[in-house]
Amino acid sequence: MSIESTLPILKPADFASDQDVRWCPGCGDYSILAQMKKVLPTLGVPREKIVFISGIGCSSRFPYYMNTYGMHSIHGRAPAVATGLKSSRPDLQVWVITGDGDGLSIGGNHLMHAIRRNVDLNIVLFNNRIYGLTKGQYSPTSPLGKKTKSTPMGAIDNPLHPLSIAIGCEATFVARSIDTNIKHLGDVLKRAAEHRGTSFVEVYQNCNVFNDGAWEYAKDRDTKEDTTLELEHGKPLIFGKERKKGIRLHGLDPEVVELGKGISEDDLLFHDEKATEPSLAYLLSRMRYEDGFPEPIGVFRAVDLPRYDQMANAQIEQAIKDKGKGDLEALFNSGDTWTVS
Amino acid sequence: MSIESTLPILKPADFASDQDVRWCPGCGDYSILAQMKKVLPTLGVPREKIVFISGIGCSSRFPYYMNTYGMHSIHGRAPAVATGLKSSRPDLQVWVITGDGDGLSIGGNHLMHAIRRNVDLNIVLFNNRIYGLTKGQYSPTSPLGKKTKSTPMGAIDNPLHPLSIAIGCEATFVARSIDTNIKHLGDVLKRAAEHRGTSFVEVYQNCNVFNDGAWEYAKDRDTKEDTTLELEHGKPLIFGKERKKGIRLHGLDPEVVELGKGISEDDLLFHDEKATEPSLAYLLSRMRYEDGFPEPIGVFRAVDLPRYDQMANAQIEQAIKDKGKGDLEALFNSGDTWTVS
Amino acid sequence: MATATPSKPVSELVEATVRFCGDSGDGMQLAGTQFTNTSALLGNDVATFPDFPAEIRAPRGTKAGVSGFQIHFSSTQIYTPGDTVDALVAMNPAALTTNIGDLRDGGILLVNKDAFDGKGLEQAGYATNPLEDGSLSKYKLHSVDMTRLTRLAVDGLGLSQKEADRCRNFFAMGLVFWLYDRSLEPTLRFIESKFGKLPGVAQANTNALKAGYNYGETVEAINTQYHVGPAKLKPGKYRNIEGNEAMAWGLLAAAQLSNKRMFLGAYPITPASDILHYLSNYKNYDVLTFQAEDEIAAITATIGAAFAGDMAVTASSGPGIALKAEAMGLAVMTELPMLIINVQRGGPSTGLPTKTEQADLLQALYGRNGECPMPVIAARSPGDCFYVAQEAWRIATRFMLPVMVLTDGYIANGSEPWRIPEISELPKIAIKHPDGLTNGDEFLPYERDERLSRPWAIPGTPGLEHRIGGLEKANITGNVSYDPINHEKMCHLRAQKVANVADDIPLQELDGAETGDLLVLSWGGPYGACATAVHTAQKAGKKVTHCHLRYINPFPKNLETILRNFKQVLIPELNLGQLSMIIRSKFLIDAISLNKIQGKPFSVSEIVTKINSLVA
Amino acid sequence: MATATPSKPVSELVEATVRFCGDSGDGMQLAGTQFTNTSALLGNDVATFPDFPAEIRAPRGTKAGVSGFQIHFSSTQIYTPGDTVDALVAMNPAALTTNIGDLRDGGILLVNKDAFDGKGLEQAGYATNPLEDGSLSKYKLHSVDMTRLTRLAVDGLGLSQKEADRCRNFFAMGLVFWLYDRSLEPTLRFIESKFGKLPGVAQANTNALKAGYNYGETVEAINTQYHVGPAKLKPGKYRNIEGNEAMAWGLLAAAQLSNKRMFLGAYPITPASDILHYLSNYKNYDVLTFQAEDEIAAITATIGAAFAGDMAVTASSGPGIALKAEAMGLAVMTELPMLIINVQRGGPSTGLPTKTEQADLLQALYGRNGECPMPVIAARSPGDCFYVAQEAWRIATRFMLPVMVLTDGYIANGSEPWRIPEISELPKIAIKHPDGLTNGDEFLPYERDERLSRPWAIPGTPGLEHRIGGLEKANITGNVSYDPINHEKMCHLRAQKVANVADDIPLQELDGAETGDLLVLSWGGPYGACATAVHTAQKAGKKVTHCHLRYINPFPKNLETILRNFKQVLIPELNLGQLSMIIRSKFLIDAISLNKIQGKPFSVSEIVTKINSLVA
Ligand SMILES: Cc1ncc(C[n+]2csc(CCOP(=O)(O)OP(=O)(O)O)c2C)c(N)n1
Ligand SMILES: Cc1ncc(C[n+]2csc(CCOP(=O)(O)OP(=O)(O)O)c2C)c(N)n1
Ligand code: SF4
Ligand code: SF4
Ligand SMILES: [Mg+2]
Ligand SMILES: [Mg+2]
Repeated sequence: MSIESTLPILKPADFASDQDVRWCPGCGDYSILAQMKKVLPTLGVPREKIVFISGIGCSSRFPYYMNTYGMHSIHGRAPAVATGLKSSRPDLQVWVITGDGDGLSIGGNHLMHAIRRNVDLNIVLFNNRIYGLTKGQYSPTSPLGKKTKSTPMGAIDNPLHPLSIAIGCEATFVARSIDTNIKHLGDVLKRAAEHRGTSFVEVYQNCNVFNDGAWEYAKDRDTKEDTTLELEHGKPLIFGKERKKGIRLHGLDPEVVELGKGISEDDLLFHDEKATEPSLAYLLSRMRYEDGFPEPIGVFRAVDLPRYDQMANAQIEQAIKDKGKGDLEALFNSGDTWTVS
Repeated sequence: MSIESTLPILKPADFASDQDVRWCPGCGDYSILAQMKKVLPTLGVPREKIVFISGIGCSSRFPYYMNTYGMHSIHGRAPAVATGLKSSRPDLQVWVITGDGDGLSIGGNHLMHAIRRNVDLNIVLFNNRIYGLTKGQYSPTSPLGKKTKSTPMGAIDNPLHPLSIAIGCEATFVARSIDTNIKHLGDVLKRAAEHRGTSFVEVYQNCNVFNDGAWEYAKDRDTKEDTTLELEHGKPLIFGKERKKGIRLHGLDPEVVELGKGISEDDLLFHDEKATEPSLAYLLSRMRYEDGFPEPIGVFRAVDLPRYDQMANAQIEQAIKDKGKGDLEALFNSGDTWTVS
Repeated sequence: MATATPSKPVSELVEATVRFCGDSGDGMQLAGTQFTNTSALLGNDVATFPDFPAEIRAPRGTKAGVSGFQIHFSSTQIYTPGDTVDALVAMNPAALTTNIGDLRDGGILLVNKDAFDGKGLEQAGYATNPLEDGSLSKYKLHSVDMTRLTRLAVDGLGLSQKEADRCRNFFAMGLVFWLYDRSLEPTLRFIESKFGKLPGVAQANTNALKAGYNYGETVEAINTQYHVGPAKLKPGKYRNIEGNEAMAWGLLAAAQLSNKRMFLGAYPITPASDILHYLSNYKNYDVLTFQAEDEIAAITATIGAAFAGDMAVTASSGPGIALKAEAMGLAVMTELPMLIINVQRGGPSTGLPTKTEQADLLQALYGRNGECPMPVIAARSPGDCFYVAQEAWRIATRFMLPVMVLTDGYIANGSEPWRIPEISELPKIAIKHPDGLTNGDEFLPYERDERLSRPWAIPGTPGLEHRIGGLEKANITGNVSYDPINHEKMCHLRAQKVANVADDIPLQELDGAETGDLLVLSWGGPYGACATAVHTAQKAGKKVTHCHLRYINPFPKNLETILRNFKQVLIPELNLGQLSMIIRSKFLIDAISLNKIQGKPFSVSEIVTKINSLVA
Repeated sequence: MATATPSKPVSELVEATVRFCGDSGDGMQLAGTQFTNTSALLGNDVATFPDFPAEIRAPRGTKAGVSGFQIHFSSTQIYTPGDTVDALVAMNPAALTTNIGDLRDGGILLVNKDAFDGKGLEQAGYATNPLEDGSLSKYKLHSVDMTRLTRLAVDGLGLSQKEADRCRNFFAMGLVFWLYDRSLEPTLRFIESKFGKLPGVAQANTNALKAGYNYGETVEAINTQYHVGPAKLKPGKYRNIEGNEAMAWGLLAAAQLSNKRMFLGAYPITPASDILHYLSNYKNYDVLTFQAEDEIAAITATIGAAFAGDMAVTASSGPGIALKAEAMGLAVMTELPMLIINVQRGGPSTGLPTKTEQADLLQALYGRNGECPMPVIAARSPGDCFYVAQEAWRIATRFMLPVMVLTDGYIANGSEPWRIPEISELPKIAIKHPDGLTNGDEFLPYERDERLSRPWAIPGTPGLEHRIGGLEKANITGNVSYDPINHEKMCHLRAQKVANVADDIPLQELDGAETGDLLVLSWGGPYGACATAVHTAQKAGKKVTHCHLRYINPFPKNLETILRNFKQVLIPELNLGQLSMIIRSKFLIDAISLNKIQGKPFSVSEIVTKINSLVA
C-alpha cells in the first residue's frame, strides 16, 4: 500500500462524514468510531486512499460516519467485497467493519477465506454478543443459556470464539481490545493498520440496549486488571491490580499462579506474537474469564506472510514478463486459421 | 440415537443400493464406500434408521450407493440439511458426506456451525485436495503453488487445514484416516459413529484422474510409517518403520526425536484425546509432512459435551412439563377478549 | 372513575382516527396498543398502523427517531387504519413536523408543550415555535405541559426525573382516553400485569394515566368529549391480533390439525423476525425453532426436517428469500412439503427494511433457476394470516410440494379484531405416510397418485429406504436420470402438479356484481383499502366490483371468466405492476395498473380517485 | 500422402454430418475437434455438437460413459450441427446402441469390431451381436477390427497394450479422413505440437492415423470416397472458435477497448468453468481471476472490483446465479457497472448439469427481491459470444448498471468458424471517471447525466470520497433516505435507466420480409435451427420471417411494430415459454410457443414441422 510522502496534516475531525451518527445513546460503537478517527491521521495514508467496507448490522453503519470511500454492503459479505476491492487496488488501505452476527453467523465463510488468503485487509469485528440491529436475538458469541428474543429458554449453541476460529484459519495477525479501553484500542487499531496481510481484531463492544453489561467484568474499573491480561511481545504473562498474578504453562494447560512464593517471572509463559506456529496464540485464545482466567487483550499473533492481493498482481506482472503484454491480434491469429477470399 | 435390541444380522452387501457405482476406476472413493459398508453392520443400527446426507461433488454421490435413506442435496449445504433432520429426529443416525470443496469452500460456514453446535452427526470429509466433479480446479486444501485448470501459474491461497478449523470451532470429535489404510479407516469410522455429538473425520482420498498422488507420501508402503503417526489415547507419540522415532514437546513446539540416545518414551508427548482444552489436538493438527513431521492419523479429540439436537428436544419436553402441552383453545382466549352478540 | 359520567357534552361519532407520535423512547407503540385494545374491548372495529423509524434508535428528538402508531376505530366495519387523522398526539417538535401533514383540517392536536424548547425546535427544523406563531391555527390545538404535569402526578413516589418522564405516554393516553370516552380499566390491568413486580413504577404509571384523564375532565379548553359506539361484527368472541402473531398461531393450528411436530428454520430479519420470536415461545406446542447461521441454512435445515417428516417452515423477508432461491429448487425437485413465508419489505437490496411493499411477487414465482414452479398464496390482513398458514400447509401436504406464503410489513405489524375460532371449526389436515415394506417389494418414491403427488416416506420406516436429491429424477423410481424425454416429462409434471392445485381450492368470490364497468383486482395488503374504496364507489352507484386474490399460483379456475365480465380491470399494487404482468400475459387482458412504491400502504382516497377517473 | 489422388471414385456432396462416439476414455472429443479443424481449414462451413456424459467418468463400456462429437460440414452456409448423421463411428457397443438412432437410413456405420465381445455387448444390453444378427442391415455397415489394426500399426514402438489402444481414435480418424477426403496435415501438426515431447507416443498416433487412412484406401469393402468443397463465407481470415472461448476473448477485447484491467470473480460450475479457465491463462492481458469460495463471494468480490474501477465480471450457471440474487440487488442499488454471465444448463436445482436449456430467462429478469431491473442480452452462437461480451460492457458502462449476459451449454461447448476481426474494426468503449475535487466542492455520487447514469468515482480520487450501499439512496446526494417519495422516484429511475438502453441499441433486424403470415421469434441458442428452418420455409414459398433477439431487456424500439406486422408469432424456446410470457404481457399478442425441454437443442425439422403446421 503506497504511502505518499507529502501530505496535508489531517485531524480526527477531517475523517468525520456529514451524516449524523445514528447509534443508540451510550452504544459502545461511538467509542470505536472515535478511536478510529484518532488513529487514521497518524498513518500517513491520504483520506482518498482509505476505504471502509461493512456488511449489515449496527456496527456495519460505521462507513457512513467516515469521510473516506466506503460501502455498506450486504449481510455477511464485506470480507468478499473487500477481497475484490483490495485485489484490484493494492494501493488502497481497506478496512472491514463487521459484527458478531455479520461476521461469524452469515458471513463466517467469507471471513474464514479472507483470513486464510491473507488478503491485506484490516478486519474489525464488533463483538457485542447479540444481534443489535434486529433488536436482540442471540448471536454465535452469545453464551450458552443466554435468554434472548429467539431463545426464551436460553441458547443451546456453544458459542464460537472469534480468535480461535481466526487462528484455526491460518490468520497472520490476531488481536483483541475493548471499546472503553480507549488507549489500548487505539494502539491495537494502529498495529492492525500497520500489519501487512489480514489483520483480525475482535473488539468487546457493549450493546447497552439489548445486551447491556455483557463485558462488564472486562470493563469494570475495579475488576478489569484481574479479568484481562495485556499481552506484550517477549514479556511474561502478568496481570492483576498489583501485577502479582501470572500465567504458567503446565504441560499444555495454562494455569494462574501467584508471583513470589517461589514462583518468579521466568517460570511464567512468555508471549511471542511472532511464533511461526500458532499454537501459543491458539492456547491464549482459549483463556476465558468463566474458566477463571484473565482474558488476553492486545496482539496475539503477528507474522509476515505472502498476501493474496500482492501475489495475484505479481502473477500478472510475471505473466507479462514471460509472455509479453497481451496482444489480441496475435491471440486471434494463433493456431489453425484459413482465409476465404 | 436409539439402538434396537433384536435385529436381523446385516452384511455389508445389505447396505449396497441397486445403483451402479459411478466413480472413475481407481478412485479412492471406492475404498471409503467399502469400509462404510463394512462398519455399518457392526453398529447395531437398523438400516432404516440410517440417513446419508451429502452436498455436491464426486464424493457427494456417496448416498446413492447406500441402501439407506439419503439425500444428495445441494453444494455445501449438507451439514445444514443434516442439522434440520437430526434435530427433528434424534432417533436417526445421520451421516454427512462432503468433500474439500463442498465442505470447506462453499460449505465452510455450515460445517463450522454444525460442529460448534455439536449436533450429533458423523461428518466425513473426503479430502482429495481438488475439485473432482468439475474436472480439476484447485480447492481450499490444495497446496500453495498448485497448478490446476484455474491456477495455471500456481495457487496463491494458503490452504486450510480441515482439522485445525474444526478444532477452532469447538469440535468435540476430530479424527483423520486414509482411503487405502482400510483397517484404520474402518476403526475411525466406527469411533465416529459411536461418538455422541458432531464427529468430524478427514479422509485423505486420492483423485487418480485430476490429482493423482496427492497423498502418495502417506500411502506409499515404504514411506507411510515415517510420514504418518497413529495416535493412541494415553500412549506416547511414536512412529517410524522401526518405531524408533517420537514427538517431543519443546515449549509449545513439537519436535521429532530419535528414541534411545538418552531419550526415553517418557520424554515424549503423550496423546490425550479426552483433554478438555483442545490445545493438544490443535497442536497435532499443525504437524505437517512438508515441515518434516509425520502427520497424525486416528482420533485427535473425543470429548462428551451436550448436543444441540438433544438440548433442543429437551427444551421442548421441559416447556411441556412447565406449561403443559400446548392448548390452542387456551392460547386463543388468553389476554383481553370481548364478545359480540 | 373510568365509568364516571362525563361532566362535558359527548358527541357521537361513527368512527375516528387517532395517532400517537413522539420519540422512539416515548413509548408511543405502547400507547397505541393500549388504545387499540381498549377500543376493541369496547366493541369498536379497529385497524392499526404502527410506523417505526429505521431500525437503530436515532438520537432523541431527531426526525429520524420519530415513532408513530395510528388507530382507526369505528362503530361500523372498517378495513384500513384510515387516510387522515382526527386527533394527533405529538410528544415533541420532530413528531409534530413529520406528522402534522396527516391531521385533517379542524382536527384535534394535543402536544407536549414542555418539549418545545430551543433544542427540540432546532432538531425539528423550526425557526419559530409553531405553538406560538399561529401556523397551527387551522387545528384545534391544545398545548399541554405534559412533562410538568406528569412529574407532579408521580411526585413522592421516589422516581428519578428520567423515570418520571418515562410515564409521560401514560399521561397522554389518559387524556386521549378521556377525549374518546374510553375506560381506563384494561390499561390499569395491563399496568398491573406488566409492572406488578415494580410497585413504584406501576403506581407512577397509574397516577400519570389518571392525571391525564382528569386533566381532560377538568380543564376548560377541552370542551367536548367524543364517543364511538360498538360495531356490528359477526357475533362471537373476539380478540385483537397482529399479523405475525396470527401467522404463528395459524402455523400452530396447522401442526395440531395435521398431527405434526413443527420445525421452523429461520434467520432473523425485519419484518419477519417476530414469527421466530412467537414460535420460540410455543415450544410446549411441540415446536422446534432453529435460528440458523443464515437463510440458506434455515431453508436447507427446513428441507432436512421435511424429509424427516415434520411440518417444516422457513420464514424471512425479501433479501433472505433471494438467498433461499437455490435451495427452493431442491425443495421443488425433492417434492417435499414445506412452507416458505416471505414477509415483504421495501426493496431492492436492503432497501427500506422497516417499510412495506409488494415487490417480491415475481421473485416468488420466477426467482429460481430452471422451470421451478411453486404455489403462491397471499394473506390480505393480520387475522387472515391465521387461515392462510393452514391453507398453505394443506396444499403443501396434499400435493407434496413447497408452498410460498406472502405477507408484508403492513400486515405483519398491523392488528385487527379477530374472531376467535372454535378449534372444532378448523378443518383437519389428513396426512398419510406410507407404511413399511417387509415383504421385500421395491418402494417407488416417485410413484404418483391422482393428484400427481408422490408418497411422503419418512426415515425410520423399514423397507422404504430411498435417496432423493437435486439431480433430475426418473419418474416413478426416483433414480437419477439424464434421459431427455424423462426430463421433459418431469418438467411438465412438476408444472401440472401446481396447476392441479386449482382443482382443490375454492372458486374466486367477488364483492359486488358479477359483471360491470370495472373490476378492482387486488392481492395481499391493499385488500382493505380496495374494499373500502370499492364500497364507496358502489354506494355512489358505480358498477364496480372487488376481486381479491388469495391464490396467485395457480389462479382460481373461474378467474378468467370473471375478468372477461368487466369492461375494465384495475390492479392496485405496492410495486411497479407485478400481478398485472401475470394477468396480462395469461389472459391477454389490458389490465390497468395503479402502482405505489413509497414504503406505505395505499390510502383509500388514492384508489377512490383512480376508480372515479375510470368510471364516471 | 494426404494429397495422393484417391484410387477410388469420389462423389461430390453439398454437405455431410459425421459423429464420433465411444467411451469417455476413447478420445472422441479429440477426434471430433481434429475433424472440425481440418474441415474448417479446408474451407467448409462447420457446426459442431459435443455431447458429454454426466460429469463423473462412468465405468468403461457402460452407456452412461458414452461420449460423442458431431460435426456438420458443408460447402454452403450452415447454422446447426445437423439433425441426422450421414456417417457414424462407434467405438463400442454402448456407443452404438445410444447413437444408432440418429444415423440416417443408408448411412455409413463404422464400428470397432474388436469391442463387440461378450462383456461389451452385455454392458450395452445386446442379447445378440448386432454386427452379425442383421439388425443393422439398413446401414452401410463396416465392422473394422480397429483394436487389432491399431496394435499392429504401433508395433515395435515399445508401447504397452494400454498405450497402444489409446491410439485407436487416431486410426478411426484416419479412416474417416480418407472417407471424406480430408488432409492429414493439420492432425499431424497437432500430434507434433501436442506429443512432441513424447516421440514414442507421437509416432504411434501418427502410425495409427495413417494406418486408418490407408485402410480406407485399400480395403475393397469401402468403395467410394466423398468430397465436400469449400463454402462461400464472407471473405476474411477464419479460425474455429468455441462459445466459452469466444466469450473470454470478447471480454479481453472489451477490457482493452475500454482501457480497463479485468477482474473475474467466479466459482467453478459446469458449463461455465471454461470461462474461468481461459481467463486464468490470459493474465498477461492484465486479467485478475479470483476463484472465490462460493458464488456469493464471487459476485460480491466483483462488486468490490467494480467499485475499485475495474472491468468487473462474474460468470456462473443457473444454481450459481440463484445464489447471486441478493448481491445483484446490491449491484443494482449501487449502480455500478459489471457483467453477470449465465451459461445456462438444465434445471431446476442441480438438474442436468451437462445439458443445455434456456430456462433461466425469467430468473434473469425477476429473480431478485424488490423492483430490481437489469438489462439482459443473449448470445446466439459460439462466435457471437465475442460480440455480446463487448456490447454488454459498453451498455454497463454507459448506463452505470450491471448487465446480465445469457448463453447456454450448447453455445458454450459448440464451435463454429469465426471470421477474425481487425482490432481496428472493434468499437472503442469510452469511459470517463470524474476528476478529483480539490476546491472543497461537494461531490454528488448520485447526480445524473442525460442517460440518468451516475458518475463512476473511484477510490483514490481526492475529494470524491463517498459511501454507497444497499439501503435506499437519496437521488443526487446518494445519502441513505427513508423518504417515501424519493423511494418511488428511485424505483422509477432505476427502471427508466434500463428502458433508456433502448435508445442506445440498434433497431431489430429481420431475416425475411417485414410483413407476412408468420414471424419466428427466437433468442439465444435456437438461432441456428430457427434460421435454417425459416430459410427452408421461405424456399418453399411461405411468408415466414425470422426475428432473432439479442436484446431481451429492454427490447429494441421497433419490436412491437414488427410483431404486429405478422398474422402469427411463433416463439421456439428450450423452456416452458419464458420469452413468450414476456411478449404476451408486454404486447398482448397471442404468441404461439414451441417448447422443448430435453437438455438438447432444437432440431431443424422440429421447427420446420411446426412452421408447416401454422402456414399451409
Ligand atoms: C440477508 C439478510 N439477512 C438478515 C438480515 C437482518 N439482519 C441485519 S443485521 C443482522 C445481525 C446483526 O448482528 P451483528 O452483526 O452482531 O451486528 P450488531 O447489530 O450487533 O452490531 C441481521 C440478522 C439482513 N439485513 N440481511
Ligand atoms: C451452487 C453450485 N456451485 C457450483 C457447483 C459446481 N460444483 C459441483 S461439485 C464442485 C466441487 C466439488 O469438489 P469437492 O467437494 O472437493 O468434491 P470432489 O468432486 O473433489 O469429491 C463444484 C464447484 C454446483 N454444483 N453448485
Ligand atoms: S442496538 Fe445496541 S449495538 Fe445497536 S446501536 Fe443500539 S446499543 Fe448499539
Ligand atoms: S474425478 Fe477424481 S474424485 Fe471424481 S470420481 Fe474421478 S477419480 Fe474420483
Ligand atoms: Mg452484534
Ligand atoms: Mg475434492
